[in-house]
Amino acid sequence: MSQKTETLIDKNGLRIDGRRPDELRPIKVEVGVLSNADGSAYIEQGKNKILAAVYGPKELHPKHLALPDRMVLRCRYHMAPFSVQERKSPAPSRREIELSKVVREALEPAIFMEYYPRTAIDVFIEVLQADGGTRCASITVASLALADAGIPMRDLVAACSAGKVDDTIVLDLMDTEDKVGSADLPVAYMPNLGVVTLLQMDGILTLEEFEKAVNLAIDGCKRIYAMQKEALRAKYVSIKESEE
Amino acid sequence: MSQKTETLIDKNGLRIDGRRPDELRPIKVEVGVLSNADGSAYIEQGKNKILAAVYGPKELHPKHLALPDRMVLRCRYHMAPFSVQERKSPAPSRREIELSKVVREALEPAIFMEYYPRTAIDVFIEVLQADGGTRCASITVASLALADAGIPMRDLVAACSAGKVDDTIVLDLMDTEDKVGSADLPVAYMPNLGVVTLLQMDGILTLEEFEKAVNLAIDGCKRIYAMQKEALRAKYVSIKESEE
Amino acid sequence: MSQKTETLIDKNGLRIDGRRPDELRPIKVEVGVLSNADGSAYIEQGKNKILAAVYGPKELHPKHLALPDRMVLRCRYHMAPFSVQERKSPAPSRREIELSKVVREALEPAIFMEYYPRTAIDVFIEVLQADGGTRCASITVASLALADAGIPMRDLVAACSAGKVDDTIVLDLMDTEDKVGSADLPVAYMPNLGVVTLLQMDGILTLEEFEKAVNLAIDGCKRIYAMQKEALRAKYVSIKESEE
Amino acid sequence: MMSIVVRVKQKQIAQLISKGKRLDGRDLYEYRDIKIEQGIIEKAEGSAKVLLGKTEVMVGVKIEVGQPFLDTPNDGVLTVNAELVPLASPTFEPGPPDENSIELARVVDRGIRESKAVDLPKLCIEPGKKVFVLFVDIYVLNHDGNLIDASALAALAALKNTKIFNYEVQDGEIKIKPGYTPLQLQAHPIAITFAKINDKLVVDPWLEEEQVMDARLTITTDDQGRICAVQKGGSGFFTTKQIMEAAQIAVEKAKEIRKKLGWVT
Amino acid sequence: MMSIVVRVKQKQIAQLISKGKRLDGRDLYEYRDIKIEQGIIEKAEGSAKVLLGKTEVMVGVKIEVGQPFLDTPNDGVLTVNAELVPLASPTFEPGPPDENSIELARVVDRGIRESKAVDLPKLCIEPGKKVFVLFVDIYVLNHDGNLIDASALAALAALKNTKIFNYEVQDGEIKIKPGYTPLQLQAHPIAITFAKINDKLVVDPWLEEEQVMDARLTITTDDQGRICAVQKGGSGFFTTKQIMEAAQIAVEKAKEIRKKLGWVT
Amino acid sequence: MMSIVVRVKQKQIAQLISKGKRLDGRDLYEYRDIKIEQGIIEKAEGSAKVLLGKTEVMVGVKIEVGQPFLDTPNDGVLTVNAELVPLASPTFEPGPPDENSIELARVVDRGIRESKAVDLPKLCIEPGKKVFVLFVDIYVLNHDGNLIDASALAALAALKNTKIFNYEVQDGEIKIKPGYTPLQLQAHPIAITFAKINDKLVVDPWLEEEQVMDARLTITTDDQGRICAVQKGGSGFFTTKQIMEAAQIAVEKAKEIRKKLGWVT
Repeated sequence: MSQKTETLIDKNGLRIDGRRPDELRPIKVEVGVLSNADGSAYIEQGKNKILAAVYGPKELHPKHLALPDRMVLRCRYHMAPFSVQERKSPAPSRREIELSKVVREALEPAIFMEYYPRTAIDVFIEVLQADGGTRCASITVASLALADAGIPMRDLVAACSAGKVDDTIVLDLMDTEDKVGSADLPVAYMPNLGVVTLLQMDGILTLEEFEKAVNLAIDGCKRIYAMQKEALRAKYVSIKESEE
Repeated sequence: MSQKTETLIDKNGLRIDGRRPDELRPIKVEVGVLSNADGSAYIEQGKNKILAAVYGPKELHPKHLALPDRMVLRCRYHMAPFSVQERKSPAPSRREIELSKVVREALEPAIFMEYYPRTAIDVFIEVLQADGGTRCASITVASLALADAGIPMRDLVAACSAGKVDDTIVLDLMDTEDKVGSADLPVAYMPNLGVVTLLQMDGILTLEEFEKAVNLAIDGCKRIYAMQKEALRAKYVSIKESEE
Repeated sequence: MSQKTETLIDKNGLRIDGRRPDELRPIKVEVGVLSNADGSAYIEQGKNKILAAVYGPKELHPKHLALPDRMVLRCRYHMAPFSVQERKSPAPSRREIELSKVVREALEPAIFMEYYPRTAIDVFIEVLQADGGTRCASITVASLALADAGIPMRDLVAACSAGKVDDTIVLDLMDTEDKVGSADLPVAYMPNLGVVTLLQMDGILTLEEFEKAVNLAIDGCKRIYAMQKEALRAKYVSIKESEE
Repeated sequence: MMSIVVRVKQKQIAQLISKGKRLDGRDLYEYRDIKIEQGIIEKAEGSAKVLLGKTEVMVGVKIEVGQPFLDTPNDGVLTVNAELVPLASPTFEPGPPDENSIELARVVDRGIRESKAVDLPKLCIEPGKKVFVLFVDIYVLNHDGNLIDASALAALAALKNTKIFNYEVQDGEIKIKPGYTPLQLQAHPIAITFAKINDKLVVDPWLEEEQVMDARLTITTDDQGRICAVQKGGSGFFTTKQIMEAAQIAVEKAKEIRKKLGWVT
Repeated sequence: MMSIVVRVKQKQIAQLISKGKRLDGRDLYEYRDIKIEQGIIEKAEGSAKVLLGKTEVMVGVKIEVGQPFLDTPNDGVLTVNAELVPLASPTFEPGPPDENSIELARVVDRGIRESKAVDLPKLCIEPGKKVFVLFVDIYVLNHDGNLIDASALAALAALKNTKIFNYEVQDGEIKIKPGYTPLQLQAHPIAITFAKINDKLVVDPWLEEEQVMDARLTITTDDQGRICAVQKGGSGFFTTKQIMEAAQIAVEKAKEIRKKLGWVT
Repeated sequence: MMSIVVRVKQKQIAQLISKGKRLDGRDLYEYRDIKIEQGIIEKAEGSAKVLLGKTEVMVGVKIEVGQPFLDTPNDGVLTVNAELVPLASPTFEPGPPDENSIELARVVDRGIRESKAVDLPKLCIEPGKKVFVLFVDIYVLNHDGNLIDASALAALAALKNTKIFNYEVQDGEIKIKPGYTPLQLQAHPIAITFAKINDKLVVDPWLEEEQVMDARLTITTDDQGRICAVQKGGSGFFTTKQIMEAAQIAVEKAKEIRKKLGWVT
């Protein structure tokens, strides 16, 4: 978050990619895209292109890491070397390690962890192209991959960021807005339960702006949730059709 | 040990910090300073500031490393990034790895290793500020932490270096004397048993000077030993008092 | 393989070290050269100087890596820091990791892997000096070390490269020919069984040249095979003599 | 994994909290005692030790001359690093930084960076070529819960204690001049961490509470009461109401702490 | 280790192959469908995704300005790297590259390098000082066998799709000018991989075949039908006759693929 | 851990030693045969192989041009590295250097450095900018005990065998001239290692003795009989009397070895 005085909102109140402040980027989600994984999904949100795969529940090695009363969720958020402007080294960066943790903690409340004691579930997220808001899109798509793998869940987790650019609270920041804007606030949400499972913020917001941003982000989550359900339904229908 | 011709001993026979050749730096030791460790101690010796903690005896993972007839002593000598003039990278240096080994081998003869077969004891040493002679101060303080943890010991280990600066054999070299002087000889000693458990030297000493330095260092160890016992007594008394 | 237009074959058809195109470099092999290893051998081929040692069959840690119906062959091809013109870092390079794999896969077909289920054999190869063709010489010498360790084998594996320099197909390329020549083709061969266990190539060869090179390399392997057997016989005789 | 002992303690802690009480006698929104010592590492350009109850964190600041990042050629470089050294807790292992120490460092970093506490452009020596690099090393010495707030306080205290040698640039070379200039901070970002236990919020959780909490929420605010960093942690969740409640309490608590410590701009 | 299931399948696959048939209905020397998409990663200088049956490989090409190697001061630098990311197969582990990913990258690299597909001297900016560095990153997304051929195709497709920004050098500094220039390839090296199963050769083995094969042989040829890279893999062996047979088939198959894709120089 | 076999052997070795004898027939203060070959690695600037009984150590010296350390701008750089490669012993593991190889390298390094055997200021090319960097790589090929003494001998022999190409500096660039100049050593530091077994000292312990020894003491002396490096190892201890006794024997033994090898300055 730097505060260069570029204009991110034009005189018509539109953003640099032509969106209104409360408008999501175009989103495309698809479920069951990889043949080897137990569950998988793909998302495009703006220029973000992200794949998620789930393996498990499965045995855990070494065994002393297994938990007697619940499963272990493991999560790797990883960026392809070619996903960003300057080539990224394949070794995990500090940012990737932190995001792997917060994404895992955003997904965990959705899963009935006690259903499969002594097992592990692996969630692998590969960011093929990054365009701002990858952690939210990663949660959205990983949640679909978990559902696709048949993991018992309380609800899908949908995620979306809000933030502040040019004194305006806006939804779903893209790369430039994230870098040049003055605040970014990613939120993950379980709409059926009405609870927040990820919340981060960097930038500067007054209490009032903060509340507005949280609510706008949750509104975005709800709209993304509808697309998630539609993607699952599409796969379910196509399976049923191919079975008939 | 380089041999720049600076004057480290003045015309009155005093050293750059005003000490006589056979004088220790001011030493402050305290036992039981950390609440989580099974035993702990803190030492200030000149500008050295060092913490030691002991965890154990405890189970060893992986189990095939355990010994059927004795315990395993593990030791990590580690420097804080801000402990030295130029910031030190947090990854263990070759020097730290060697010192972890010699410090462990200096402590081991004091411990009744056969009392707790199949277990491990961890000694963690953190150098918060380094001012020459950290390995000796580390042994002194780690030995107190072991005693504080109730590990059965033959004796405390006290350690002190002697060396040669400006043709004079001196006790307890500080940083500049260590770097500019012509020999440094760290010694660890168990006064009750009269045996040396660490001995290293770099620099140039004749046989005669070597003998003189070893004896002076042992003399320093004995004085430090008295302070160690006093520190243990202080803690013991304060515990008794608080119990009354 | 670059294609600088240096002359690697003179007007008499001889190579820069005086060899004819189909001539091997001087080779010296010796078996049983290290006292700790279960089997060992040493080779000099031109300026290549390579040691191989075999440890095993032995237990495998961690145990879940063991195979119920066969042994595990492990192989490390490693170069000494002083073995090449510019000092090599001791950490394994990508080239060393690839060569460890192809050397292992060249040796494996020779071994009765099913004779010792649940065990491991370690083959350690140390290139003390490198002069082109080290992977082939490594296979030749490792095969002898396996035999020296008494590992049951279908045949010895002999290895030799052929290649193309100055439009001529030549045998057993040395360093400069490898670097400046236009193709290098290392082959490993089991002469008794008449099968190829390693084949690699980089450079440019027509189908016809390729066939010629493969056959020349195999011819080299056969000649090296004779030396391998002689080296084993020499050791066997010297053992018998010392027993008498 | 929760052992039976932890389950029993969880029940006990939860019951107390539902009555507005805590195991160590504090109120729900009460901090443990804060003790700060500055300048204890003479060899560092800045240093401080913070005691938050029994949680003990030391921070050293070292300054080197280095190159700026390509995208901020006119700014000095701020680097925050955290080590959870194994003497501080039986749960810390030696080795390279794990996800917990990386998260800790990055949360503290964001508070300082977003509040613009350090005036990075002032740390530029020659644009695009030479800048001051500030290494802020967090060293956790005893872990009794709430490492984030203790570390953020210690980092700030160490930065407030930091001085840079005077210098002038002659022909592209840095010439050191006598004396030091203190690093002036422009803001005092204070992190306030909440634990959610049995659907109730408490501030400054200590170790026993952290072991049973459902989730964690850290809200960092600046001197004007604006939020500059937020981090949710743990495998539980929060309601929107809880989040807004926490934000308001965070602003108040940070103001209190700033006042108590005399840290006002 | 071969499980009983694998043994049964091996027998079945081997029996079919001895009759000239394969489990998925292909002929012995028939490739699976090849689908190529180029330019899908807009942020990379070049990119392509290849589907070879269900095997899916993505390659991105990034270009940076760097220094040449000491022994080739007039050449640009080509770097091929492969990641077998764990979402592609239950047998792939996160972590630094293992011997399989290193071998994959090096075999693809050799095909490109020896065929001189990329004109490295053209990528020199200032001899001995500044050159373009091409990072060719292979990213395996789904592993259904024959990663080498799929990766080699994807790398070539991505390089064919690569463009370099226009520039001029002024006083040793690179000045970017408007527009891009496509990277012109000088050759189309195609890797053809054989599996030996029950002493028979098949091309383009899929996962089930790879699990039971004795050995693997990859032969890469250029547009003139010359061999430019060979790699034997696996713990089995080949006869000389099999090798020469494979070489001839590789030349033909590569020609076919080049024609089908319209990749002709 | 001591197995029963080792305990029995320990008893046997100890009983012999108390009678002044050793398992391999040597006297207490007798070295095994020393064989030295120099110049065996033609591609290295210096090399040597030492056989001390069956213990076999190779050392190669490579020379590069690099930068001096900041605090010694006028000195060349000496770097000693040791690898305990796994072919030398069933107890050596592949991987990064462990504490044993690091200790070995550092003890050898100290002997060379403190005795000023290598004239580091002479290796300076341009003060503060360019110096020769000497890499002394210790490679243990067979471990039959007393690696320190064998490695120190091999390092010295390799350095005595080292030659540096002739050069001149023109406009800050190094120009290589024909011919080589031998590296002249200024001292011959010899390490003498003692094992303490059953309270008796023996020199040059071989593997069986090392397995049962209580502690180890290495004393390195220079040509004038002065001590230049000492290292105690192992989990036992020494009395002051034993230390002084060892020091005197070390001076004598080193003199003997220097004489036998003809290494006199």
